[in-house]
Amino acid sequence: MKLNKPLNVSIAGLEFNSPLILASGILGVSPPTMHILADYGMGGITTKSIGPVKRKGYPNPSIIGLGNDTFLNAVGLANPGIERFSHEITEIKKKEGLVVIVSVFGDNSNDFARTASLAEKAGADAIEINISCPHAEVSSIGVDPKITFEYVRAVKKAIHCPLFVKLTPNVTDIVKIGMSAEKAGADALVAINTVSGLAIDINTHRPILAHGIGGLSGRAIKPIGVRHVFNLSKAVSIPIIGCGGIFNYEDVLEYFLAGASAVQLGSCLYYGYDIITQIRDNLIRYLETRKLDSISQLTGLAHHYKEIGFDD
Amino acid sequence: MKLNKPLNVSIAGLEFNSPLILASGILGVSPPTMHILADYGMGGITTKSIGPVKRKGYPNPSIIGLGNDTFLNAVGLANPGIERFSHEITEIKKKEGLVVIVSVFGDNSNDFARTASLAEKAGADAIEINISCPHAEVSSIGVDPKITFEYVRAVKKAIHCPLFVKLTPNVTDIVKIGMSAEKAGADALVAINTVSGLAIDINTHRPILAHGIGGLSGRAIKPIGVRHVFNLSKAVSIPIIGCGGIFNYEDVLEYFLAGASAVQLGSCLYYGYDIITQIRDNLIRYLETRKLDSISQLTGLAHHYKEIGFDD
Amino acid sequence: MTKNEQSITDKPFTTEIKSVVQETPLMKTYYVSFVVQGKIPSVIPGQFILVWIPGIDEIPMAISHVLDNGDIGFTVKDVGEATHALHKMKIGDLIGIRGPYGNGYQLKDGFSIIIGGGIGIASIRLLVQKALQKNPNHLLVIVGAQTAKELLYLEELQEILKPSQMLVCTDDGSHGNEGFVTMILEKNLLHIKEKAGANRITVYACGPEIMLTNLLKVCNTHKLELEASLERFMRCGFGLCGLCVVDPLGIKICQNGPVLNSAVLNELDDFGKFHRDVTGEKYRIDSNHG
Amino acid sequence: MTKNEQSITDKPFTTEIKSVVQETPLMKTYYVSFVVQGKIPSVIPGQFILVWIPGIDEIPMAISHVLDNGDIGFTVKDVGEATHALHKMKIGDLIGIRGPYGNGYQLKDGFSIIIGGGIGIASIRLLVQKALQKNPNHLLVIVGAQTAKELLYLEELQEILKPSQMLVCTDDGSHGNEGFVTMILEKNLLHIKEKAGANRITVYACGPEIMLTNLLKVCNTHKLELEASLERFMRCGFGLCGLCVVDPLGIKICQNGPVLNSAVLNELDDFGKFHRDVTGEKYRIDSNHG
Ligand SMILES: Cc1cc2nc3c(=O)[nH]c(=O)nc-3n(C[C@H](O)[C@H](O)[C@H](O)COP(=O)(O)OP(=O)(O)OC[C@H]3O[C@@H](n4cnc5c(N)ncnc54)[C@H](O)[C@@H]3O)c2cc1C
Ligand SMILES: Cc1cc2nc3c(=O)[nH]c(=O)nc-3n(C[C@H](O)[C@H](O)[C@H](O)COP(=O)(O)OP(=O)(O)OC[C@H]3O[C@@H](n4cnc5c(N)ncnc54)[C@H](O)[C@@H]3O)c2cc1C
Ligand SMILES: Cc1cc2nc3c(=O)[nH]c(=O)nc-3n(C[C@H](O)[C@H](O)[C@H](O)COP(=O)(O)O)c2cc1C
Ligand SMILES: Cc1cc2nc3c(=O)[nH]c(=O)nc-3n(C[C@H](O)[C@H](O)[C@H](O)COP(=O)(O)O)c2cc1C
Ligand code: FES
Ligand code: FES
Repeated sequence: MKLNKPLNVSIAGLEFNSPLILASGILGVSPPTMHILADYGMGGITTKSIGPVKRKGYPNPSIIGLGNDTFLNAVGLANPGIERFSHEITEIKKKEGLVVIVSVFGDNSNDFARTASLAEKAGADAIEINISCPHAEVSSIGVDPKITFEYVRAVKKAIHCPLFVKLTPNVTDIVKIGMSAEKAGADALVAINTVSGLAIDINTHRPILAHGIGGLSGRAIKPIGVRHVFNLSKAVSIPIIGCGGIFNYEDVLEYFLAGASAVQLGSCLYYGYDIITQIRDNLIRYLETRKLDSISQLTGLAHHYKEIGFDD
Repeated sequence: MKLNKPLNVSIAGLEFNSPLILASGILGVSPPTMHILADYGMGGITTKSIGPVKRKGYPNPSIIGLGNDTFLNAVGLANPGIERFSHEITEIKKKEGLVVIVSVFGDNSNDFARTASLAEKAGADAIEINISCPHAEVSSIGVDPKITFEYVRAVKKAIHCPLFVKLTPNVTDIVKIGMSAEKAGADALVAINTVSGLAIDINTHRPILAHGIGGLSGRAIKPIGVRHVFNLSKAVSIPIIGCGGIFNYEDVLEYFLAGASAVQLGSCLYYGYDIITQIRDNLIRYLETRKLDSISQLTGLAHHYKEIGFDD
Repeated sequence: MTKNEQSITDKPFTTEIKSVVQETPLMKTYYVSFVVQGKIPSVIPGQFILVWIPGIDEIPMAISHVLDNGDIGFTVKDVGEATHALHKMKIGDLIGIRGPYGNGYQLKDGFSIIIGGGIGIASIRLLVQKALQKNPNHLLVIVGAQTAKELLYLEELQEILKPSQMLVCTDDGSHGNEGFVTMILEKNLLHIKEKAGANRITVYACGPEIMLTNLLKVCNTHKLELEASLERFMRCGFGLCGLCVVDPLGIKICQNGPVLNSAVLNELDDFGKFHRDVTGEKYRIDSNHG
Repeated sequence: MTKNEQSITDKPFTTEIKSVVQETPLMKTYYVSFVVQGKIPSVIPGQFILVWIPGIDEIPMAISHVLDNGDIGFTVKDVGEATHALHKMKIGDLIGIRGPYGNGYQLKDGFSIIIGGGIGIASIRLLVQKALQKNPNHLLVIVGAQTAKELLYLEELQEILKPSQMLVCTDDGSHGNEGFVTMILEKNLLHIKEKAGANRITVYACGPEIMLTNLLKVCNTHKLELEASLERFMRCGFGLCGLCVVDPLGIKICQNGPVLNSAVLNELDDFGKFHRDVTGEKYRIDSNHG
């Protein structure tokens, strides 16, 4: 693991041997698959968002591609429920060195808290709360600083491990929400969840996704994610985990320079597991070429540029 | 012009011989160029956003491409000021059958009103107000329903021609802003302006645009624009002009099905003037194949789909 | 199969049903044009598409026919809501298509035994055509179904295959041999091995998972290579949702499958035992999971 | 030039200055590697790049050199803030590049007269090379500058061109003929026409706009075809902002130019008269617009 040294990052006291973390909702149900992802270079994995009870989500089409490495989904938080999912968490946790983050949600703050607590008991190293899925009810939490505060506080009280709060980009001012989460006790922020979007079929005149509106992920949203991380990192002092449209090591670096301390990978898994190793190896090469000891030295560097303008 | 018949649309009493309108800030300074755009198939043109006084905007790089037909810009509302631009408006207006929309902005509602009034005197058929540029001060107007109301009202009082209000997608709830604009007297809404985004250079560690944060346009934002038009059209009864990422006739149809009554084209002009004619001709072909008399019959059809779901 | 660039074919495009053929009482074949952005995607036998029935569902279907004009066909068994809705659709109705997805069968040199059970025959139809072109002398096709009526493409297969190239069986003996395809295979193995001589024998199969697990046992016993096409619940079709993953190898049926070979199948704890439902929950196939 | 697909080269990529050559007291040539996403873009003489000087500005520069290893060079005259900042940069400093942009010169059959004035010689350097390869016998190069010191690439041009292929002039007569390139051209026209015989004569030129307008008059009078490279203020470089448009033809200098031919130039009301500033306002070139 010596090779990985420059890529070690520490977030809220958790040690990741790679800054690459699996994003929630991507492949995140099968324990052996999570272990394989670690072998390919993920330092952590986030499970599918798990709720208090089993939930079927939305019918198909629920995930489609739009071309240009961009995707639209409305899975609708389909999940087996925390009760039945607990033993999968315990299984996932068996991989040494892999940080296991369980994403949770619920109908109210009690649900969130109870689910989080059960997830922790099953072995979660950290809890991520999903208050940001654009096509489900939880979206109404993450757009309001007060409600965000309330939910974060409730979950924080119920658990002992670090709490990550995943933010939605579909807001006027993400900084307000992020600050609110920080004040309520969040140990890190994850930005961003998917961007609300719609695709309509011109022959049947219907939205293509069964649910209608869905969440955009992939390449199209990278500049949006980088912008949000940049703005958040000016305002909060807890670490930020960048997410959205990462497909190569340059994308990872952009997020770090904007202020991220780690990143989550989602849609790029379209290209299979190898892409993780590629990104990891290219990051190491970048750091070596520039004689940098640690990727963490890059966090936030883009804030130090000199503003320029015309003398009007 | 018989060929164009099925593409005629009427918005706020203005007759467009094509639903394709030039978006603000694209090529919108040279009168002869505006006339050429009409010859290629534009039914209307929107000028660059014009303010009360000359303004240099931001230095270069101010417009870059990100690949995949996606662009990032922070021009910063550079413009000659309404005084000096007035004779260009008068020149543009000389083209018969071309609807001339002048986009205006200002530092306060009086500025907006005065600039709009001067633009109307110079010959504008309609005024579009830009309260939505994500990288300039005006962005603070379009994110707040009350301020939006105030500005729209002020401009509406100052002019006699129709007033279009251009909305920003960078808000939690575009519908509130749109309804507020409608209440204040807007005759149509334009959705969307650019999506706030950031690109960072990994070697210099700086944002690439001189201004830092910029506005995303082009293909990446189409599903975002379609989503906003869809939601707006459920809530307002004034017409909506769709904008964002249109590159072909299918894109135009998506906006119409979502609820648009016309569309604006911006970034696709990257491909030259011919793309306008292509889109127009393909729209005519689509309507002919389906034996539709008018493209207006498509407006909002995507709202009538049957919602489906699992019986949980 | 890992791609280098995202294909626009991941967005369903709607197209009219061009023709419908009633194949058996429960199975119909639908033909649609398959021109995506001006190009005809190339299809490997065993690949599938996701078929969107607007307002209902989107479901995986093996591509069973590829016509010269770029049209494709798929054969649907009426088993539930979506397939029933499809069965009610007529020529001119719009359905959405995306794909092709998956790896498909890798037709190898040597002697090929191609086996289809029930609607699984749809998945092997193109493979039979390909094998016939490649090495007609080293080919045996075995098809089976519950009853004679549900034997898919029977006449067509009898037309293109010589009697010696084809074995038919039904569970109730209403046509061909009585019994399962695995039994027929074992019965004829000695004879096949003689025919194959020094050539490697590969078995290609699609059918109910219970048929495939039994087949794997037979193949293991007799040291035959097996390529079997599996079914799992799918959402994305391109490796993101994880619903179709089979443990413990992290294999995504949509991307690394649906066709898996013996080496992989022998390692799969899930094979013949576990599926994941629409929520991602794992359940035993033989349980009463709903 | 209308493209079919957006090039990733529209995003500036930063790269180290590999070497710097002081050409004249006010002009330096910068060399950088020009490999975009693993590919070397092909360059037509007369095309330009946008050069980003981080923290300062982004400005258009003609590509003056293309090396075999894929490096390119451009020659910068220190005239203002950005060019001055560039002049202070050293080997190893990072600059951003995007492009190549524009149409470039269309080298035609027949006799070529290639004219460069001042820094405009940078724009024609690659064209001279190309013309030498294509038809060395039907080539005349005329270069001019205010003073001898500011004659760009003089030694190199004298090396690759025969004395009969090249004429030099300076405003003050400090080298070559005294006077403007237009005067030299007219003086030599009879001789050139003799040499050209039945061949069509095309003039290619880059230099101050006043030189180009005078040149157009000369070309019109003598019925020579002209291809001239123009300068306008630019933001995007790819046809969106409209700042570089010349009226009344809707021609974007960044996309449809910078090289325009006589037919177009003769129709241009703006040529030699109007520019647009950074705000998009049109002003007379000879006015005191700031
Ligand atoms: C790669 C692949 C290729 C296939 N090819 C064909 C084919 O060529 N012809 C054909 O008729 N069928 C094929 N199927 C199976 C077909 O997708 C299912 O029969 C169909 O999805 C059932 O939908 P339904 O709504 O009619 O049934 P439901 O009401 O949903 O359920 C009926 C039964 O079908 C099964 N099922 C439901 N959805 C799926 C799904 N997404 N994937 C797998 N099984 C499911 C359930 O286990 C259930 O027992 C294929 C499946 C896969 C994975
Ligand atoms: C297609 C094209 C190719 C060019 N090739 C070269 C070249 O090979 N070598 C070279 O030295 N110069 C070239 N130029 C001109 C060069 O871009 C300007 O000299 C440079 O932008 C001046 O920047 P500055 O900040 O140093 O000067 P400023 O302080 O901005 O102004 C100095 C003068 O330069 C002019 N200028 C400023 N910005 C621009 C601009 N974006 N476009 C055109 N003129 C401008 C102004 O009119 C002003 O008079 C080219 C211009 C174009 C349009
Ligand atoms: C198919 C799919 C399912 C997702 N499900 C979840 C989820 O359950 N919970 C969640 O917080 N985010 C979910 N997301 C969002 C991703 O975690 C991630 O924030 C988003 O996709 C942006 O990253 P990407 O561009 O790398 O994919 C999902 C995304 C996709 C594509
Ligand atoms: C270079 C550039 C300049 C723009 N300037 C303005 C402007 O001045 N006023 C305005 O309202 N919108 C401006 N926009 C936004 C466009 O009008 C349009 O809303 C946006 O680009 C989305 O459409 P598109 O994807 O078709 O380009 C500008 C966009 C670009 C790319
Ligand atoms: S269907 Fe989604 S991963 Fe296979
Ligand atoms: S520089 Fe923007 S259009 Fe030419």
